[in-house]
Amino acid sequence: MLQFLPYMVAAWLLLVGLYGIVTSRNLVHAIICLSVAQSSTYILLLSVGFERGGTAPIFLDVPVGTRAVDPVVGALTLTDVVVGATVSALLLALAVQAHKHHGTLDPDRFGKERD
Amino acid sequence: MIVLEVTVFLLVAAAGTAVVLTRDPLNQAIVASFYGLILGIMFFVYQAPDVALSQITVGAVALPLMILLALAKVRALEGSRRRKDEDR
Amino acid sequence: MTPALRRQVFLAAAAVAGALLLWGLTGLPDYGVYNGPYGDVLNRVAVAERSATNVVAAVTFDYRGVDTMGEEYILFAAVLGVAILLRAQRDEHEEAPDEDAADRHAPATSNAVRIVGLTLVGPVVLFGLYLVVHGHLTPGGGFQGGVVLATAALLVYLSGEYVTLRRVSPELVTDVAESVGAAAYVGIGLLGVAAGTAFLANVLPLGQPGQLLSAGTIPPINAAVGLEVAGGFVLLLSEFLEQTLVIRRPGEVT
Amino acid sequence: MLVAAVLIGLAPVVPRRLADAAAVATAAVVTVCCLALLASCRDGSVVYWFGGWVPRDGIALGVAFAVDPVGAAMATLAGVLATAALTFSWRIFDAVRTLHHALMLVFLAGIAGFCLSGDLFNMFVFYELFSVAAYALAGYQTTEPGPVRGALNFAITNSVGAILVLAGIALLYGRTGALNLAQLGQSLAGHPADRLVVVAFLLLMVGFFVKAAVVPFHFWLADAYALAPTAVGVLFAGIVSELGLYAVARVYWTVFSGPLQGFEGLRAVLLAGAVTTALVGGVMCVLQHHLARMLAYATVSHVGLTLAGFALLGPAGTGGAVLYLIADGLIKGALFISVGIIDHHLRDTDELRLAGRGRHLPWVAGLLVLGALGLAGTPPFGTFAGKALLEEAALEAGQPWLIGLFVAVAALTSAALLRATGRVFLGLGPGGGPAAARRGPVPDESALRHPHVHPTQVAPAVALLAAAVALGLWPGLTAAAEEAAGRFTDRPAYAAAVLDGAAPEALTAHPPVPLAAPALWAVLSAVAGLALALAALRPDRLPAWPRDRLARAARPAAATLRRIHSVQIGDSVTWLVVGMAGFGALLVLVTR
Repeated sequence: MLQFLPYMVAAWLLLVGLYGIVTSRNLVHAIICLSVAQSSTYILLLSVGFERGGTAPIFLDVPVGTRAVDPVVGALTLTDVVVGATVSALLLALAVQAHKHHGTLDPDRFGKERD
Repeated sequence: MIVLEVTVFLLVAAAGTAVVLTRDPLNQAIVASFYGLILGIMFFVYQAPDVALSQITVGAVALPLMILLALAKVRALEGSRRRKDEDR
Repeated sequence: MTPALRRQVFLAAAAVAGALLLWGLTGLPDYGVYNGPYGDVLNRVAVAERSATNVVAAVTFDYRGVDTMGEEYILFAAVLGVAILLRAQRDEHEEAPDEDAADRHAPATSNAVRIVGLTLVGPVVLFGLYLVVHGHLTPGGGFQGGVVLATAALLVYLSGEYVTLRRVSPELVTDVAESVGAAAYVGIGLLGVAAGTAFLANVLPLGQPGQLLSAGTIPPINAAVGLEVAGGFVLLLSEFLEQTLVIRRPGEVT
Repeated sequence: MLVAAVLIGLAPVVPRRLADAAAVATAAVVTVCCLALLASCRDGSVVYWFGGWVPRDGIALGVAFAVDPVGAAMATLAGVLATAALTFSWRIFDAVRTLHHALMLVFLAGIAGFCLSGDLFNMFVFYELFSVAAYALAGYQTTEPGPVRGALNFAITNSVGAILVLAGIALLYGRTGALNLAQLGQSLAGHPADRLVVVAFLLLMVGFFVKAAVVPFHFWLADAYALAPTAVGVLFAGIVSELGLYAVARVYWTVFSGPLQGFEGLRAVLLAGAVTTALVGGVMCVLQHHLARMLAYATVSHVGLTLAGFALLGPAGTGGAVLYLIADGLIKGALFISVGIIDHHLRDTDELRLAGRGRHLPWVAGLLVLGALGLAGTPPFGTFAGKALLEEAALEAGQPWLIGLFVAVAALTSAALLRATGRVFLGLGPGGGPAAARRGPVPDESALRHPHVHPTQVAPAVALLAAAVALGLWPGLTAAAEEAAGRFTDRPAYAAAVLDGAAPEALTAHPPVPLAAPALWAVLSAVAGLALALAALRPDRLPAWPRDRLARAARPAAATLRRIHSVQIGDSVTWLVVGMAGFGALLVLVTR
């Protein structure tokens, strides 16, 4: 079970995050849910690069050649974290704007322009 | 070690779910901060201290802070809107 | 769609999509088994080649340095975006009655909080700088250090010293810090071109692994990233902060 | 090559505090660099390893830009459109303009990097880069409520798409331990696709389909594109959706063409998506009265056409699709600028409210008519050459019915535009009266501040149309496109060029595509488009019985279609998941 658990957690977080966005009645809530969905990719990336018994890929106190986890997924996740945070910041700014125009954060109550 | 891993994984799944199910954004910001912290701890389990550090600084501090500020801003707007209505 | 219908459609579709996802995930090697060549090769060669004991940093800033350059520009774009969104809005608030007195409406802070906050600033700044400078040796680096530095600026604010903060980090300075950080990244990349090799090539002396002055261009790039990230995050936070301050009125609870 | 890479990096920083001229100049320089790249990669892919990390034993340690003519042409298109858009906005923006220009250049840099990159994760980074810039640009015009809502839907739906792309990357990395496209392809080739490969393909395709706005992943598009500022809309409609398709084709050919070889059903699934997209987009386009929204749905519809070309999964279809999307991007850019001019001078973009009010802007009418003809794919526009190649490919692949689809879609989108032009500039058609009154008051003409059209507004539109014509008149164009597509679709040669630095083999020369039949089809499309437009403008001239029957039958269908398309964020994410489930189920079926 353990060999599959992290993947299940990742899939779960992705779907739960999407569920939150779909059912959200508040934009800020939806944006936080998006960041939960995003966090599923952190877990997925780090899981595929994890090696049981490996140390962190930092060879300051341990000699080179010690079994270590994949440094590449670390770098990728690092980028991913930054991207997620910046997108959230931008979305929050948009949400503040939306509130200013519509007087509400509930996407269902935004006026709909028809044509 | 394995027990620790399983616990952390389950905790992350539960905390993530809790974040989604907390419908009030103000409370959610706090739950999200907690979730960010647990994710950070999980990354230590993954032997990825670099990622853990940035996750904790961003996920548990910077992002919730921005959420709170955005909410404060929205409330201020609501306040001024209400006042305008009263003035009329 | 009505919310109820939307929820039902979503749940049905998500069940299928989730099943597909899990089915595909079972095709991965078991958790804890790593068989890709990329990471192993790097773990073997990076310390010798780059004198950086933190291989993640070597990957981030050297082997896959372009990714990080792109990432810095994402931050740059997001800061520009938040600024463009919220500044346009600020213009509309010019009639706000209390624009002259951001300080008057800053929340009153108790002396205890103030002292604790301000005492913390020193160590936090130090910690941030440490993270930036030792990025190629130990966990941490420009990004983490940069965020910590930005937090220090925030501490100043939390201590009620918003005016001080404005004096210490006026928009222009952080703006410039951010741009200069981003440009410095490209500039360091150009060193490689100047030396006749490739863009982002590591052409500085590598030194001994484990030494502070080692790993060639990685520490300078780290510093550039730290500068950009700190500037960027201070800007992000202050754009939001300014919004709350300018329109907050006396007695209003936020 | 080097210069281009550096400029892409530097572009956003340089004009931070400078005026418009610097921004336009930077975009122009990037364009020229991309053109130079295009010229230099004609004899073989240009591969550039950042940091000098050439692969060792077939393992890529660093990140490479691998430039072939298709990628370079896409980047050039982006440069041209950005230059035109910045020229257009020269006199329009007052506040926050330096921020706007800087964001536009970051946007351009992201697109260029995305087109040139040869590394999957690096593509993701640039994808996020131009997306983030796009979200902000879509939403910042803060005087109207529309853009913010559109931008939010755009940003959230597309972020979900990006998450799926990243999940796909993680799956592939877990299997192969590689991120370089060539290395991924090499590592996966030789085995038929198993569940992991199928699901990774699903995730990546869905992620890119969201950006491309393939039905049913397109619900975010109309609001975001139509309500964005004009200069931004030019880039959105001209290239952003097409980038999604480019990514689909690039990733399919370099990574998945090995393991997915031999599954014939895949072509049918992709074609089904393409046909749905083309028709839904075309019909929605006709149903619009908001000019920019019309163009947004024309984009959806033409994305369907282009996808049909890629879906034939062969070099001829790919070449035709690339050629078509480039010419189409230029024309749509010109059209968006024309609509921007109308908006700027008449303060309105609603066809019915504008009826007859455009008489003093004959220039713009001319641009719109030419653009409509271009969209219909008439010669000498570049779209014609692209379509000729597409039709040839459809015949080769044994799918001659696709020609009918091409004609129908061209007729629909050009009809919508011609109808609007006739109404706005000639005052033709019913409307006016109560229908227009319901849409709100017509603003007082005397209150309009800009009576004259400035040359910096018209010139970019004219230049873009001229470029589309020049492209169509280029001798040997279709043969060159086919050759480029031949290289684009040759996975082993790509891998050899990237991983071993091998020179490409000599390519077989392609005979030029016969043009007689396509010309006939093109004329037919344009005539049908014109006839439809006239029918809409003068319904009283039609025989009464079939007209009323048809109108009665079509009304409920149109109403349903409109209702489905009136969406909020939760809806478009729900549709995304529905589409992912459906596409995934079909993929599983055809790969078993």
